[in-house]
This record gives sequence, structure tokens and C-alpha cells, in this order.
Amino acid sequence: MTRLRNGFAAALLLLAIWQGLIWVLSPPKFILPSPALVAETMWKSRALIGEHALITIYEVGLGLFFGTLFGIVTAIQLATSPAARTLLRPILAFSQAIPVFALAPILTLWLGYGMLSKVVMAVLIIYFPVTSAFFDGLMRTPAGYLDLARTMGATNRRILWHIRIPAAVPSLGSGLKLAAVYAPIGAVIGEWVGASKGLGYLMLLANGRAKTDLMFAAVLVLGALSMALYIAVDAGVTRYLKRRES
Amino acid sequence: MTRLRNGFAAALLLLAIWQGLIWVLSPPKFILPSPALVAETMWKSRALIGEHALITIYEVGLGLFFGTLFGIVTAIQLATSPAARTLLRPILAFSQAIPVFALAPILTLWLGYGMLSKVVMAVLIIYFPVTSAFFDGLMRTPAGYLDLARTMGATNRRILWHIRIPAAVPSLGSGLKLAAVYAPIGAVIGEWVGASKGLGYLMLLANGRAKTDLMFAAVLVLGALSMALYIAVDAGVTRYLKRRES
Amino acid sequence: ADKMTVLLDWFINPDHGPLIVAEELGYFAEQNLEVEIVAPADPADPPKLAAAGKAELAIGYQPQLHLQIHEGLPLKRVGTLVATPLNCLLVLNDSPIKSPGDLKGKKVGFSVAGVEEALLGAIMAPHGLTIDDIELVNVNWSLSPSLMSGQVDAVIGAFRNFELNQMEIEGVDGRCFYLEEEGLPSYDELIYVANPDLMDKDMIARFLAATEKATQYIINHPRKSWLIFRDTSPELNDELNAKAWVDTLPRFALRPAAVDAGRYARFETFLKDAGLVPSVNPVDMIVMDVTE
Amino acid sequence: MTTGVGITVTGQATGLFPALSLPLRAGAWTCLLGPSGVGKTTLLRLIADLPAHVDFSGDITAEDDQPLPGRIAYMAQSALLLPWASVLDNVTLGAKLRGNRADRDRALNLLSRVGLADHAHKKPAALSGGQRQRVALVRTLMEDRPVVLLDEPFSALDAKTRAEMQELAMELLQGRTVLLVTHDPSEAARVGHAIHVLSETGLESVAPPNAPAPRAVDDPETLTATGALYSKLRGAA
Amino acid sequence: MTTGVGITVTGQATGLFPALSLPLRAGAWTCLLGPSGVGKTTLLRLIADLPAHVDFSGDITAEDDQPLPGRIAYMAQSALLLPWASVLDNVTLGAKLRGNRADRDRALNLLSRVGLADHAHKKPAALSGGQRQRVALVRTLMEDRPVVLLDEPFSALDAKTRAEMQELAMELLQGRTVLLVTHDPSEAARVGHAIHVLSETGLESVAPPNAPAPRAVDDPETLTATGALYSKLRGAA
Ligand SMILES: Nc1ncnc2c1ncn2[C@@H]1O[C@H](COP(=O)(O)OP(=O)(O)OP(=O)(O)O)[C@@H](O)[C@H]1O
Ligand SMILES: Nc1ncnc2c1ncn2[C@@H]1O[C@H](COP(=O)(O)OP(=O)(O)OP(=O)(O)O)[C@@H](O)[C@H]1O
Ligand SMILES: [Mg+2]
Ligand SMILES: [Mg+2]
Repeated sequence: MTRLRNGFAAALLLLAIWQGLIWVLSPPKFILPSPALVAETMWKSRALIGEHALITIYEVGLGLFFGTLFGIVTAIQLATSPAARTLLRPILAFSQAIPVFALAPILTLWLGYGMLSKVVMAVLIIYFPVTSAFFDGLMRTPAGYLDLARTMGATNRRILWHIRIPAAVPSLGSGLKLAAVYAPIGAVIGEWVGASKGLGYLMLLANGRAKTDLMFAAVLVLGALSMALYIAVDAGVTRYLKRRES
Repeated sequence: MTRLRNGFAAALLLLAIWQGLIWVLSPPKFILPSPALVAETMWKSRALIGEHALITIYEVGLGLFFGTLFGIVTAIQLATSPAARTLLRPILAFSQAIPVFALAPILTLWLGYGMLSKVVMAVLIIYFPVTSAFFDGLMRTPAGYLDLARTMGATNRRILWHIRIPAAVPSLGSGLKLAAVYAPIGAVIGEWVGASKGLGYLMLLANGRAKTDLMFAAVLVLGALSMALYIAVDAGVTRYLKRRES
Repeated sequence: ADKMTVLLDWFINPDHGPLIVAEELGYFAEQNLEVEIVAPADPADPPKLAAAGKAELAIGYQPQLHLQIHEGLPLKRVGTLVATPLNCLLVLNDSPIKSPGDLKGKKVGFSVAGVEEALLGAIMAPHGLTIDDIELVNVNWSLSPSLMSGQVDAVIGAFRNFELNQMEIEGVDGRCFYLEEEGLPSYDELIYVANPDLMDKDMIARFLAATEKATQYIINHPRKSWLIFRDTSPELNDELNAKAWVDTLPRFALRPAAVDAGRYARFETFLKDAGLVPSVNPVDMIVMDVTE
Repeated sequence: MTTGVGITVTGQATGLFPALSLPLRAGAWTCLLGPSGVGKTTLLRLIADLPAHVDFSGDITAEDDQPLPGRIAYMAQSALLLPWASVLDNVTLGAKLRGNRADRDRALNLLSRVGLADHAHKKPAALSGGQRQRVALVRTLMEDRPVVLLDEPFSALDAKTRAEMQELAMELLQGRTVLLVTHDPSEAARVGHAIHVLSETGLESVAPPNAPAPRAVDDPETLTATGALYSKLRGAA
Repeated sequence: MTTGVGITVTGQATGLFPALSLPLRAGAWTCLLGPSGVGKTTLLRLIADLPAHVDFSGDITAEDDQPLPGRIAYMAQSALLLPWASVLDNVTLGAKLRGNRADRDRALNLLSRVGLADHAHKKPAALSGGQRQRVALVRTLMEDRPVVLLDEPFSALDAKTRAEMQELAMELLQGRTVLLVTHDPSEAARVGHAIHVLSETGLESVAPPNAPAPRAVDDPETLTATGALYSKLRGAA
């Protein structure tokens, strides 16, 4: 509840800054339209925006799910196998360092212009932060717990399951929060590179037609979406972490 | 040393996978050129690539420095002021979700076509992971330390400085590792927003011309750069954390 | 010297020959100009930035200009770079699409959002098809790769002097449907646009004079001018540019400042009839002759 | 020299302890014993104005009617050393947190008096349990506060070190108001000027020996008091 | 019933303790005392085959010449409870880590015997220091191992609870080989079948009382042993 209110307050503040920029700098409306104009466009084009937003939401949801899943699995792999660690970590960094934009055109050539390429983009973009954060957590298990587990005759797998993973949950939480913010970008980049639907597509289309107001309406909806996702994930993670130790 | 060796092994593995893909799928060279072709292009165009790479390295360095700085400052602001927290965090999430290309004309309008706009992009892109990771760390200070500091009559500022920040250093380390990987992407995206120099420019140029071999050469150089940066940051952080508690 | 910034529509390519040659041969300097040439990532941006006064000139596309003016951008065409359409509907040579009428149910890729639907709709209309009969896919900059890899059946927005050569180099033959042969009014593909409220007419006139001189040089010395273009930057020296150079030469506007008012009036009417703009703007809202 | 202030705690904590009144005489050592889990730590946290998990209704007031916060040093039940700071830095933490110059000489002197002179530059991870507790003790002694709350400060120490630490603490905290939570009846009998046993039914006082503290452990009077405490404690839980 | 195995520790740790030989008799309680920081915890870690910070040269062998790892339960000096797991889950951790069915009935039974029946579903953060230590004790008792190493297991408990816990541990660990590190001479005198004092100069043995353990604390024989230990310890550091 408070979080929702905070989100709302933040939105108001953003609006105020935006309006302030308009007043102070009075940029041309084809570069930065006024909030009022964008609001009007948003309302008028609500059906259009809604239709495209649904597609993006769907892609983001799938991307978030699979990206988190793969990230968790990879982090666990890395944490359990020194061999995997040796080879995979630099590759991970490398793969991440190759800008998705650069790979996106090629990916779309392989995967087509359907939903798959966008989901893959979202997965790719959140994969690294999730993996990296969770892995860091898994490698920072307090030594005392590990000693204890060792004397108890635990297998590595069970130590992982009962001690290292629960101890790394706060770090995974940090990773998930990053993922909540990045997944929408991933999907939009995917749409940008090649699509016939989605908010990213709508943005490009509007931009190409010099309909800056419509573009900003789409940008705002995307931003609101990400913000909502972030607030939800943050609230969920915080509450879970608080609850589980009391 | 071992890290360097690992990086090298990883690079070899990547090459093997790539060559394997070529053998198995034999994709047309405008989709995936062979390592040999890319190596040849890389060698032939070494002067060209080198010149552009230098620009990118410079942007990355500046971006990393300022992004980390701003991220640290913001995280501290957020951690110390509940008001800032209420408002700024959702805005942060929101700001990340706005695709840069929507902002590109605005940025260019304000910052011009020079290096500044690229550095700003690199800063923008690493700002969020650094802030987010460090902030999470700052909010997770063990309660016992805070109680202790309170009875000692500490001001909030000094608690921050002597307790919360050192306790959050491992989280900041996680953030820095992400930043090392993202800063090059930021610079490249910045170059895409409008540039006439840099690896990102070269990539787009090559891509626009279906010179996939040159694009891959540039991508590889960028990847190697990021990997080196990541390995360096990872080694630094790990060693620092180990040392400071023994 | 007077400093001015020119925003290109895309990376430097043979379409920009007159600018490069003018720069290299010192024609801008002759006109007391110091020209900075900047390439953007998104071709939609330069007109906006020119309208915002961030550059004296931007290179744009005529069809887009009509829309941009209707969206309220303070822009006018002040010169012409390429005086014929370059855009074409591109398919693979062995494609079953033998006429625009065969597009029904196909995927068509495009890159620059804007008037593609209008253009496509116009060339399909004689065959009894509408835009709803096809699936439009934004393929961004992968026009020829998306076609060659079979992800789309056709692309609109390909440049006849460029994508065809590119596909030939990759060993895949393409086939173009020329829009102006399929019932579309002819138009200027690449134009210079500027903000009429901010511009310095004299400076633009001098700029156009320099490019006019460069264009004449290119026509007179096609081989030498290619060498000049190629040697300005190592990344320009490749097979594709060499081929495209030859195909682009005949299309440069020989009189960059000259206005063909009828061409713009016809196109504006065509857009109104296609329902893409709400009204018909008078020609003097769209173009101006800076030498007057 | 800092001198102690008397404090009176009156009140009850719902579900933990019934209405009670605990007087802390100015300049004296008051010992608090009682079964594990009865609420001793909670009581200390209440006095130190730290968040506690109970509903406490009552008053914690100083004789001089000045506010207490800022006049209390609190040594918690666990050592709570900062793992990234050296022993010396941990010990001078209070000064740093208040922005004062850290008195390193005094710190080094105290560290050598608790037998940790050689460990001043080590990190806490390299210390044994009892060494960590002594560092926490030194950190508390470095705080120059009129009221000192000690929660089982000697529990991890061997008998000899424990006796030495008791003497050191009594010497250095001379004149302060000290509340010591301990499980060791002989410790209470040795150092207490007042001794209380907390149980679920309330607070009971036990007469301390008459001799000035610290007393000899094997002094008959001390032994008697120890014995009395034992039997009281046996009945308490 | 699991029965203990005798163990002999011989060797030296450079910079910590000189060459020594510590026999752990099968089925008996051996008590180890000594000044804080002398190396008691280190010795326990060596026996438990855990990483220690010293160079140990010597042998730790079981009478039956079978390997020791897997036959030892170790209760560390700090409670080390998993903060996210309930008391019950913490107590049954061993079974879960070995993939066995957790014996919840036995766990609940033991928890109620240490007085924590009402706390079985709380998280460790809601426990007092002594309660946490008892949970760690129960966790160790749940391990059905022939050799049990206890590092100051009762240090945070009041006298009465401590006595009860000693009795409970002795009952449940009947027949096991137990090594108990303690700072409390009377505890050693009460439960030890063998008592050793570790100091920088080596290991010294002290004769335990003859009565079967656990002995009454106030039995004259126990008191004598306690006194003897005290004086030995006073000389040790
Ligand atoms: N990780 C470590 N690195 C370096 N030195 C250590 C480390 N752990 C312990 N020591 C040192 O080794 C010595 C023995 O430590 P140990 O924990 O075995 O003592 P102890 O006899 O158990 O003491 P206590 O009764 O205080 O628990 C101490 O001087 C301590 O400072
Ligand atoms: N954070 C908490 N939330 C809920 N209950 C708590 C919390 N902290 C302590 N308790 C409960 O309050 C009671 C008193 O705890 P307290 O720590 O004051 O005991 P204590 O007398 O100091 O015991 P010990 O001698 O074992 O340290 C205990 O029953 C404990 O379970
Ligand atoms: Mg307590
Ligand atoms: Mg120890």
C-alpha cells in the first residue's frame, strides 16, 4: 500500500520535473512534448497502446520467468563446479559484453520476427544480473555454516540446498530487482530490432512518423510498467526476507 | 595469473563452439562468418579497429568512473534519507526502463554530438546496477552493529561512514562487477545514438553494410575489452574482500 | 569561415558523394564554409534536430517531410540531393511474387517507419489489395539479411543502388519493383531540410552551390571522384561502395537548389488521398528556393 | 573522573516480567541473575533505549532527572566486533563514531591489560571466542559513560582471566553505575554491591557480602553469598 | 545404541601448543580447560577435520583404526543457527543434510527437555542467548555420533539450567566419547571422567573425583577437585 503510494508520489514528482523542464527550457514539442499533450494522446490512443502493451507485458513475463530460471540454474552450476567457474564466468562476462543490440539483428535472423526473439532478448538481458548477483551470494556463505554442515556429513548437493541457497536468497533478491527493471528493456530492444507488435514497435513507428507525443505516451506506459514491476518485486523480496527471519 | 589463464581457456572454448556452429549449420557468412574470416578481417582492419577502440576505451573509463561515483552517492542518499527513498527509487526504476533511443534526440539536443553524450550514456547504464546493489547492502546492516552505534552516541553520518558503508562493501563489489560489464555496452549504445567514432559506430556501420565479418571483429574486440575489465574488477574485489577480514 | 553542421540520414555512403567530394576538393572552403558532417543512428532524428536548431541542415526523405510538416515540425525542403526515388520493393529473384498483387498474405519488412504503408498500399491498390492483406514487420536495418535469410518475403524501403548490390555481393540475386513504375507519383528521395525560422539562407545557398559544383565534378570524373570518396576514410573503401557509386551517379540532383513545385504538390495530394495526412498543405509551406 | 548516576527502573513487560522495581545505586555495581530467557537482556535493552520486542509500560529515570540516552555504555551479549576493522580500530570505534580523536594510547594500554597487546592489529576473525569478548570489554571500557550495562561480559573466559577482567573492570569503572548480567553466582557474590534475581514472578534481592568488592572468591562470606544465590536460583526457574 | 570409540591426539601446533598427547577414552567424558586463546577450539577443529589456521604435525587416530570423519558431532563455540529456519528445522538440520527422514518427535521431545517446547516454531532471532545455545545443544544431541566435541556448550546458561543441561547431555550421550571444552572448573569436576588443562607449556592432567558422573556440585570430593582445578588454572596462564 505505502509502496503504491510512493510509486504514485514518484510519478507526480517526475511529472513535475518534466513540466518544469518544459517551462524552463521550452524545448520544441517534437523533441519533448508537454505532459498535457502526451496525456491527451495517451487517452485518445488508449486502445492502440493497450493492444501493443499487452504483447510487451506477455514478452516481459516470459522473459522474466525464463531469464530468472536460467540465471538461477547457472549461478548454482557455477557455485558448485570449479570447472564450470573457470570456463563459464569469463564467457558469461564476454557474452554480456557483446551488446545485445549487436546480436539482436542476427538473433532475429535466426529466430524470426515473432515473439520468440523478444523473449530471448529479455532473457539475455536479465540473465547476467541474476546469475551474477545470485552467484556472489552463493560464494559468500558464512564459513561457520559450511563447517557445521561438513561435520554433519552433508553432501555438497544438500549443503547447497539447505544452506548455501537459503543464505544467498537476499543476493538473489537484489538480482531479481535488477531483472524487473531490465526485462522490459530487453523486450523493447527485441521489438525495436524487428517486430510488428509491441510497445517498442509502436515507439519506433510513432518516432518515424514524427508523432513524438505518441512515442512518449508509449515510453511512459513502458516506464509505468517497469516501475510497477520493480515495486512489486521489491515489495515481494523485502517482505519475504523480513518474514523468513521472524 | 590463474584468472588470466582462465580467461584464455574460456576464449578458446568460445572459439571452438563458434567453429562448431559453422561446421554443423554452415550459415551464410552474412549471418555468421567463420572465425577464420573474422580473424583475417580483424588483422587487416587492425588500424581501423584500433583507432575506434581507443575512443571507446576512453569513454568506458570515464563512464565507469562517473557512473560508479554517482551510483555510490545516490545509494548513500537513498540509504540515509527515507524521503529520498520514497521518491527516488521508483524514479530510478522508471528512468532505467525508458529506452535510450527515445532520449537520444533530447540528449543530443542538450549535450551535442561529442564524447559527452557517450559518457553520459555509459554513466546512465551503470548507474542503476551500482546504486541498486550498494543500496541493498546499505539497508542490510546487521541490527546489532546499529544498536551498538546508537548507544555510542553516533550521528547518522558517522554510522554510515564507519559501519554501514564498510558493511555494504561486498554488495558494492557485486555492483561494480556488473558495472564493469555494462559500461562498455553503455558507451556503445551512446555511440549508436550518434557518433562518428568508436567501436559502436564501427559495428553499426559494418552491420548496415552487411559486412558481418567486420562487425564481428568489432564485437569481439569489445567483448575482449569487457572481459578484461570484468576479470580485473572481479580479481580486485575478491582480493580486497579477502584481505580486509584477515 | 562560417561553421555549419549537416546531419546525414545514415552513415556515410555513396548517396552522400557530393558532400564528401565538396569537402575534399575544398569547395566548401571556397564558399567560406566549415562543414561538420554528423551521422545519426536513427534516420528519424536528424530532421527533428534540424527543426530544433541543433544543425543548420539535415538530410531527409521527401515522403517523410510531408508527414513531419503535418505533425508541426518547422521544416522546409531547401535543397535536393538525390532527385529520383531510390526506394523499391525488393524480393528474391526466384520469388513467386511477380507483381505487387502477389503480396497477399505475405510478410513485408520495412525499416524507416513512416510512409511505407502508404507507398505499399498505393502500389497494391491497382491489384485490389489493401495494407491489411499483408503482415508488416519492422526489420530495422536488416533489410537485405532478413530477405536473404527468408524471414520475410519482401522488403520495402530498400535502396535500389544499395541493397541490390549488397545481395549480389552475398551471391543472392534480388529483384526490384520500382515504385514510380507501379503507379506512384515520383518524388525526391534525399533532400536537405532546414528550419525556415532559424536558417541563414545565404549560408545554405553557398552550401548548395558547393555541392552543385561537386556534383558536376562527379559526373565529369566518375572514376576520379570515386577515388576521392574512397580515400576519405578506410571504412569507405569496399566493394559495395564501389558498385553503389556507379549506380548512384545518375541520380544526384544536378541543380540541388532548384524546386519542382509540382512534384511536391502531387505527392501531398497523393498522401491526402491515401488518408495519411488530414489536409493538403500549399507547396510554399513545404519547399523553398533559398537562392531567391 | 566520570561519576555514576542512580537509576530506577519500574514497570512491567507484558508476557515477560511482572511489575518490578530495580534500583541502580549511583556508583555501585548491581548484579542481575536469572534463568535463561527470563528477560535480562530485554531489560538492558530497555534501559539503553534500544528497540526491544516487548511492550514495556513503566519508567526508567535517572536521579538527576536528566535524560539517559548518551550517558550509557552497553556491552551486548555477543561481541559484535566489526570484522573489517582491526582490534585497535574496533576498540576505538566509539570515539570515531562520535567524531572525537581516538585515544590510541589508552586503547593499546587497555588491550595489553586484557592480555591482547600482541593482537592489536589482528582482525576479529583471527581471535578466539574469549579474546573477542575481551576486545568487546575493552571497547566498552573505552566509553567514558556514567552508566555501564554489561550483558554476561565474562562468560567466554577461563576462571583466571575472568577474575582478572573483573578486577580490571571494577578498577576502571570506579564510581560508575554498573548493571551486570551474569549467570555465575560467585561472580555476583564477588563484585556485586547489590544482587537481584529476576524470575517469571518478579525481582528478588539477595544480600551481598559486606566486604568491599572485588572480594576474594574463597572468602567465607563470599562463599556463603554464592551458596545463598545458588539456592535462590535453583528455586527461581 | 551408538557406542564411543577411543581417540588419541598426539602432535604439536607450531606457535600454539607444544608436543602433547591427549587421550579420549572410549565412552568417557574428557574435559579440556585452559586460558582463553590457548588453542582449545583449534584442537577441536583439528579433531573434527575442519580447516584450522595452524600447522599441526601429529596424528589423530581412533582405536579401531577406522577413519574419524563421519563419526564426529561438533558443537561450536557460537550457536551458528540458520536464521531463516525455525528452531525445529535447525534442530533437524543434520538429518536433512544427510538426506534422512528427520525425527521430528525426538526433536520436539528434546526441545521440551531443554525447556524450549514453546519455542519450536520460532526463528532464532526471537530467542535469547541462552535459548540459542540450548538449540545448538539439541542439534548436536540429535546427531547420533560415537564421538561428540562440545566447545563451551553451557557458557550462556544460568546455574540451574546449566546443571540440567549437563545431566541431560550425560544421559543422552551415555557411552559416547565426549570431549568437553569448558571454562568452569566445577563443571569439569562434575562431569569429567578425565580432566586436562591446556596451557602454553603443554597438557596437564588433573585427577577427577571418583564418584560416578554427574556428581553433586556440593559433594566434598567434587569441591576438592574444583579447588584443585582452580589453583592449577591460576598457575596455567
Ligand atoms: N583464523 C585465525 N587466524 C589466525 N589466528 C587465529 C585464528 N583463529 C584463532 N587464532 C589464534 O589462535 C589462538 C588459539 O585460538 P583458539 O580459538 O583455539 O583459542 P581457545 O583456546 O579456544 O580460546 P577461547 O577460550 O577464548 O575460546 C588464539 O591466539 C587466536 O588468536
Ligand atoms: N526479537 C525477539 N522477538 C520475539 N521474542 C524475543 C525476541 N528476543 C527475545 N525474545 C524472547 O524474550 C524472552 C527474553 O529474552 P532475553 O534475551 O531478554 O532473555 P535473557 O534473560 O537475556 O536470556 P539469556 O540468559 O538466555 O540471555 C525470551 O523468551 C526470548 O525468546
Ligand atoms: Mg541475555
Ligand atoms: Mg575457543
